[in-house]
Amino acid sequence: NNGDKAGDKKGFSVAMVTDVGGIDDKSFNQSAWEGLQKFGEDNGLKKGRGGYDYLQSQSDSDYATNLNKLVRSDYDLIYGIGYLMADAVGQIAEQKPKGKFAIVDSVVNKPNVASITFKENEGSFLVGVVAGLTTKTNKIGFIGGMEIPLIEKFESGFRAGVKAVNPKAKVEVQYAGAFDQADKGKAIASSMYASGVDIIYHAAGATGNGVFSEAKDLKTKDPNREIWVIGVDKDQAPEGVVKAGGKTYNVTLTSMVKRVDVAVYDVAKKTKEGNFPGGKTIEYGLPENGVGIAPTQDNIKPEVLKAVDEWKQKIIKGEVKVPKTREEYKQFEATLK
Amino acid sequence: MSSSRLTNFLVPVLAVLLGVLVGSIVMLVSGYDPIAGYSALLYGAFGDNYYIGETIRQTTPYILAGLAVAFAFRTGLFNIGVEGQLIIGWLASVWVGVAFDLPKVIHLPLAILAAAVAGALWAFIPGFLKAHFKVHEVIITIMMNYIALHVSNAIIRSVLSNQGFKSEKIHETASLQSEFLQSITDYSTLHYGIIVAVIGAIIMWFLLEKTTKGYELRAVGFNQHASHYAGMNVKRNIILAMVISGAFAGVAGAMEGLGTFGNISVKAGFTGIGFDGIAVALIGGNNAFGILLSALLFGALKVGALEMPSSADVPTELVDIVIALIIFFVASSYLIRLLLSRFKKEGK
Amino acid sequence: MGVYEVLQIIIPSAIFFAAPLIFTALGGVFSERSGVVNIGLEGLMVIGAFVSVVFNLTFADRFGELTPWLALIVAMVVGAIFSLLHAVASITFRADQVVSGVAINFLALGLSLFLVKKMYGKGQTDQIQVGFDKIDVPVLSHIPVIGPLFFSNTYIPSYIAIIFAFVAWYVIYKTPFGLRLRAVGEHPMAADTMGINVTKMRYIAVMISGALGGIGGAVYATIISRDFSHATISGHGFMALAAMIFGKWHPIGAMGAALFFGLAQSLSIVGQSIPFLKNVPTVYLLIAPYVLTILALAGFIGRAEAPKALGTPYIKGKR
Amino acid sequence: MEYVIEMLNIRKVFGNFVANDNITLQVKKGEIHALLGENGAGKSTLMNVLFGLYQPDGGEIRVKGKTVNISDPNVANDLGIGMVHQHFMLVDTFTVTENIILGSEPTTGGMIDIKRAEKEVRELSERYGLAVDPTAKISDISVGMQQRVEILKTLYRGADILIFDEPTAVLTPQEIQELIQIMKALVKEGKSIILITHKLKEIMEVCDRVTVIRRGKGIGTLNVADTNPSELAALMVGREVQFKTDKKPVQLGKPVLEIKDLVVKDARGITAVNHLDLTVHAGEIVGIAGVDGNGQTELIEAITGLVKAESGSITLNGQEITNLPPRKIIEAGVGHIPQDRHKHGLVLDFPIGENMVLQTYYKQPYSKKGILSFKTIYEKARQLIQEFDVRTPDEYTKARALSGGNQQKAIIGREVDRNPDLLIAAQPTRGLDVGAIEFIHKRLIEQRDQGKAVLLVSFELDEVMNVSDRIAVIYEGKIVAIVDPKETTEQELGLLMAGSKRKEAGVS
Ligand SMILES: Nc1ncnc2c1ncn2[C@@H]1O[C@H](COP(=O)(O)OP(=O)(O)OP(=O)(O)O)[C@@H](O)[C@H]1O
Ligand SMILES: Nc1ncnc2c1ncn2[C@@H]1O[C@H](COP(=O)(O)OP(=O)(O)OP(=O)(O)O)[C@@H](O)[C@H]1O
Ligand SMILES: [Mg+2]
Ligand SMILES: [Mg+2]
Repeated sequence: NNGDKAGDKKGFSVAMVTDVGGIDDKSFNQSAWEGLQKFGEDNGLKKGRGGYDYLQSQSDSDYATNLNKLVRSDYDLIYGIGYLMADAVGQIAEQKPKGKFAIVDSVVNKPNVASITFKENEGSFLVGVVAGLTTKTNKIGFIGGMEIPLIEKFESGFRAGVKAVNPKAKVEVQYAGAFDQADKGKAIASSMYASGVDIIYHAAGATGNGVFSEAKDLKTKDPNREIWVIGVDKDQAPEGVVKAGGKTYNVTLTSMVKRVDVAVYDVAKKTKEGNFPGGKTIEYGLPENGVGIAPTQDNIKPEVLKAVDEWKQKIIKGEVKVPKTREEYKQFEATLK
Repeated sequence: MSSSRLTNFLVPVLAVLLGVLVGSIVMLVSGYDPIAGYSALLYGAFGDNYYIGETIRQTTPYILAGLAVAFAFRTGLFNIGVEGQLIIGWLASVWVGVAFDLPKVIHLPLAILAAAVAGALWAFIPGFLKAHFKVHEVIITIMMNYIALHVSNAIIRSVLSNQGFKSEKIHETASLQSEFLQSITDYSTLHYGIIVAVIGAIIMWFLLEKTTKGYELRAVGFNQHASHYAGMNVKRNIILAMVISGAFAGVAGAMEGLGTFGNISVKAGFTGIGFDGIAVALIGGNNAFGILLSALLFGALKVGALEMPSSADVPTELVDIVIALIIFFVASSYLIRLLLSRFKKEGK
Repeated sequence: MGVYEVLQIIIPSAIFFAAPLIFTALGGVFSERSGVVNIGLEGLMVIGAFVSVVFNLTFADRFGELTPWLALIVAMVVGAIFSLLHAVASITFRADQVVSGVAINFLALGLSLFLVKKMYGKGQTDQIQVGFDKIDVPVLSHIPVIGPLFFSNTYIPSYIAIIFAFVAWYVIYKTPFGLRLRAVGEHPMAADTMGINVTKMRYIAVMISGALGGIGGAVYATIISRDFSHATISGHGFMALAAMIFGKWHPIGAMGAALFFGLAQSLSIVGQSIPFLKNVPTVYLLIAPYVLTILALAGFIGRAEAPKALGTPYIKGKR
Repeated sequence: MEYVIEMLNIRKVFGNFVANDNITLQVKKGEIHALLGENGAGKSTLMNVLFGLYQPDGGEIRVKGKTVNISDPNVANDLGIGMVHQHFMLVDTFTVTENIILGSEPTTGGMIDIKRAEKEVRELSERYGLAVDPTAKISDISVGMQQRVEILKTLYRGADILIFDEPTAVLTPQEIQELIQIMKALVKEGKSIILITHKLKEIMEVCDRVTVIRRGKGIGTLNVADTNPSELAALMVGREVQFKTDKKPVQLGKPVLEIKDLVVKDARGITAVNHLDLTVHAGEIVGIAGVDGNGQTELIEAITGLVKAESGSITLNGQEITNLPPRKIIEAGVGHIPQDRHKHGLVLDFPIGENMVLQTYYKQPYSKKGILSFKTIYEKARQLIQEFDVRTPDEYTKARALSGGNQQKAIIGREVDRNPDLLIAAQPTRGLDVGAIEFIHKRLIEQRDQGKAVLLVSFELDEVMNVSDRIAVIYEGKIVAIVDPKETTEQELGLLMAGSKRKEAGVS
């Protein structure tokens, strides 16, 4: 429908800066890039300057440099992916008031910055419902990467979801202190599973690799044991595949997906259409399809899926307010009693 | 004498050239265009004011981290703990930058000083354990790195923020950032830290080569027994050497805290500057002025590398390979000297 | 949780955490016993992890259950070959051994990530699907009390690591090779006058360290991370180096130190769910392994004697 | 008579320096052949060539009449050549047996058969009368025993041509006598020996023939029976050498060093200095004679503050210096020529110039307001290098590159120049040639003549007898006798040192 648009003098161009994870981190960077790629393809843009592109940072100090590089290359919209980039986006946005920026996972109060956040607590609530209704042992684990407000959102929503459907279930919470230490993830998972936990939800990036690895090893050892991982950010079903005794299993119960791609696509589209949401914060929650449970749902029982749908509707309608912090969770817990 | 000085100068230069050469072979073999790759690298490092600004900014902490490693080396110690001392210094500088309201002439020096003191204190522990219990400093400094990482994260969360992941921005009065420097480099992140780093290099050179204390530190570094015999306090000198090295590392952290970032965030992992500092020091021959040059080389390679994927489609990792090769060739200077002497003979 | 339950969780995870460190630290022991400092252990682990994952991904379909074992062997061989760079630089070209080791670390990471990008077009590999199995050792796991602690929920490579520490001890302390190795590290000229080829011994030792570091990295990647990225090996080689020094350059000591690290690490993790430790702020538990190590060294381990000729290139005829 | 070793016109060049300039050395079967020359004359180099450690740049080597190419020590071993090196080639952390079998270990099933090896070592040591404990660690045994281990190493490999490079430099008189007996026994067994030594007395005592080299050139080979020490000394140095140093009569001053009831423990916690009393006056040289390991080292280290005294007191010019830090003691007026010049005497990686101010660097005029004045330091260095005849290319050369004798001269220059009231000289001439020894003795006596107190510790009875005004004999940490060198003999001293006869110590 836009074949002749390519003939414009200067087409719309858009780029993003990833953090050290890069565009294949199986997490938000990758998701953001997928959204950008889709946007590019849909609009007939080419990868590279003048079309759509990304720059990967090698360290924290590269954020500002990379953002500035893109401004200097005249991109029409520039994304900073991840809360770590907030300061750099703020700084460059101030220095380059003509540039248009968007920040994912954080809020930057500048007229030329659009802030994109997600209601991870809502998505986490839904996988909490899945966990609460699936657990046999009534012991559920949550493994966070680092103890920061963002991850606390995952934790609080998840615990609320579990508690809402299964008050008897206990959620053990543990933080690895890092997003890239698979060995710690594995050790924590090992201790959780050994203590009777049968489902672990991780919000720990590559530390989560250790969680999958432990679950898969336990599954191989005893294929009859019901042991699950709930993935995060993307559909982590591929991570859960394991072969044991000639059969193939998948330990991924489901995943809480955070549709950075949807958000990135959305903001790019708005901007291209001249509606750059500068100075605004757009929260992507369940109604916007910004968070949710992954499409791979083979391991979830139908009645559980039904419950998930019910809760989803309640949240969308505003009947349930999902806690974002531990404070709010305590209040939420009190309302259940 | 002058011919050996020439050789000393030629060795690192040839090492760099050889590293670049082998790097282009790697690129050719794996199907990349070395000329495009290196042009992108050069452009990304020195292409215009902006890139030069970024390169100098990146060079700044490398200089100080390199000085920290080198100072320890020159005094007989191996400080792998620069990374941890740097983090603690960063933390301290931001803390002071946030917590006080003072005129700039006091606030900025105070914040830098705080970083130096914090880094020094962090290094004091391995120094003390080495001096008094003869515990290997390498292992203690490795452990101290991890402790620094976790402790600083905890402090950022609980003291410098309200369970958040980063501190507030430091007050303008403690900042090294400069509108002027940014404007002449088209808003690069260049800041006045480079001046601090260069002063650091001069201090190190002066301290080691010119002062009485430096003589003592070097003597203890080379031969503890003879130093003890000659009446020097060996234990105190070991601790002092470590502490000074830690102070340089702490100031390197201040460059990040007061210059590049203006705050500190919870860290998922090490910054890498401390470890790169080892390489910077060694390529610079553990010599203050050598370090200025090798830090510039490192800064240029690191910043220039960012341009390689987008302009030449070459992965940035290539630069790590080139850096590694350069380090190898500098280390194997015997090989280069051998080649040089062969060359000279044939020339005659 | 009772003490026994806690131990039942802590000990198996300490053992799996320690296994890669044990292999790598033993490699360090061989190299440094011969007088060559090996700060490149980190890089050797990186190479091992990279090679094993790539091999596993490529050949899992063909070799099935055997894949991880073959991957270990390939990682071992490639590790040994890669360590030749360190050997050539530091033995033949008399490079400063620390510098050369630093270069190994840079090169290993740069090269393997470069290759990952080249081969897969992205910064990290997929997850491997065939790993080592978690096992209960037949018979032994049924021994009361001890069985569940030491022989349940473990991996065969962990036992190989421990057995290998004893093998290394035997080789270094009981065989002519070991005697010569130690002689070369203590007093190369004395060894030379006794007709021992110092250069050859050191090459062999460095290559053994490459082989073992490669295995260490492979075990880590196969059991723990199951993929390879820039973050797979992050400081484990340095921990292995620390274990080697902690263990006083002795194979059994290095193994003990690695196990100690594993124990401290898993204690710090499990500690978060032990009732009386529950209210301790997480940071104390996170730093506990490192603080414990420092206290152990300062308190009762104390001074460690490095091999005398460690770090000095041997130049024939120089005094 | 046939030669077992013929080194013909051997030439060895290091860079531009000719260490061996067409030297010829021919050794007959069954003889002890001395190789004599100044420090740095090229003796060790020549022997290293014979042992395969260096490759000659010219010349020919014949072993038992056959021309050979000794490319490495293995070849030398196979030819039956064994070498006891000037600097011991022993692994400190190994046992005696491990050191001996290294490189040709007896094994059963891939494992070293250490029991069998120990038995073999024991048998070998009994056969040649070389008493060693096969299971002892090298770091725990005396220097004398270490040397026996070195000899056993060669015998274990079946060597019948033995090279001894300065074996006696580090031995006590008793150990030297034992070594001489051993060498005689070895020759009786049909072995041939090349002996390098600076001690002419030893050459006269055991050797059959002697080859003299000077500055890398062969001077000639003589029958020992046809020559005498003076001739040999003159041949090697190129001038007449005085053996007995002339001394003026003593001008005894007030007591400078007074030690009362001193107790010091050694590193292992064993009492090494045991309630020792000693006084040294201004204007005298007191020599301490004793067998190594009787507390000499600890006594000196206690005086200089390097180790703590358990009890007792040390005063200098009446001022208490017991257990003060070394710097305070140095400043109080103590100079010290340490026994181990590499470990304590010098920072080998510093230029020789910077080594000259190792104790005084922080004082005027070398340091002003915390800044060093290199100009003054190097001026001082040049002056001392000149005055004490330190042979070095320049004052910027690293101390490491100097020969032992020149390093020693530099240390002595530094210590003497500080003009200390008490000069402690520990083994000041160990390993030096006669020319250098003469020089150093003169300097010590000069100090005494200037009214300084000198404390000399030496294992060389010759030296103690020659230089001292009084001799204090130390035995098991105590001064057991004080004798006048003019009224005693080496025999009597030897007995006292062995603790067999106690004279009433006339300590005052
Ligand atoms: N490895 C070397 N490199 C350079 N020069 C050397 C080396 N070894 C010896 N020389 C030179 O050769 C000369 C002879 O040294 P050598 O060790 O043979 O003397 P020596 O006769 O054994 O002396 P001493 O009596 O002190 O043992 C030295 O003065 C030195 O200048
Ligand atoms: N690192 C070095 N660089 C240059 N020359 C050296 C070096 N090491 C030794 N030499 C040369 O080797 C010679 C012999 O050294 P050495 O220390 O054995 O002397 P020496 O007179 O035999 O001393 P000692 O009395 O200790 O036996 C010295 O004269 C010196 O010139
Ligand atoms: Mg010699
Ligand atoms: Mg000598």
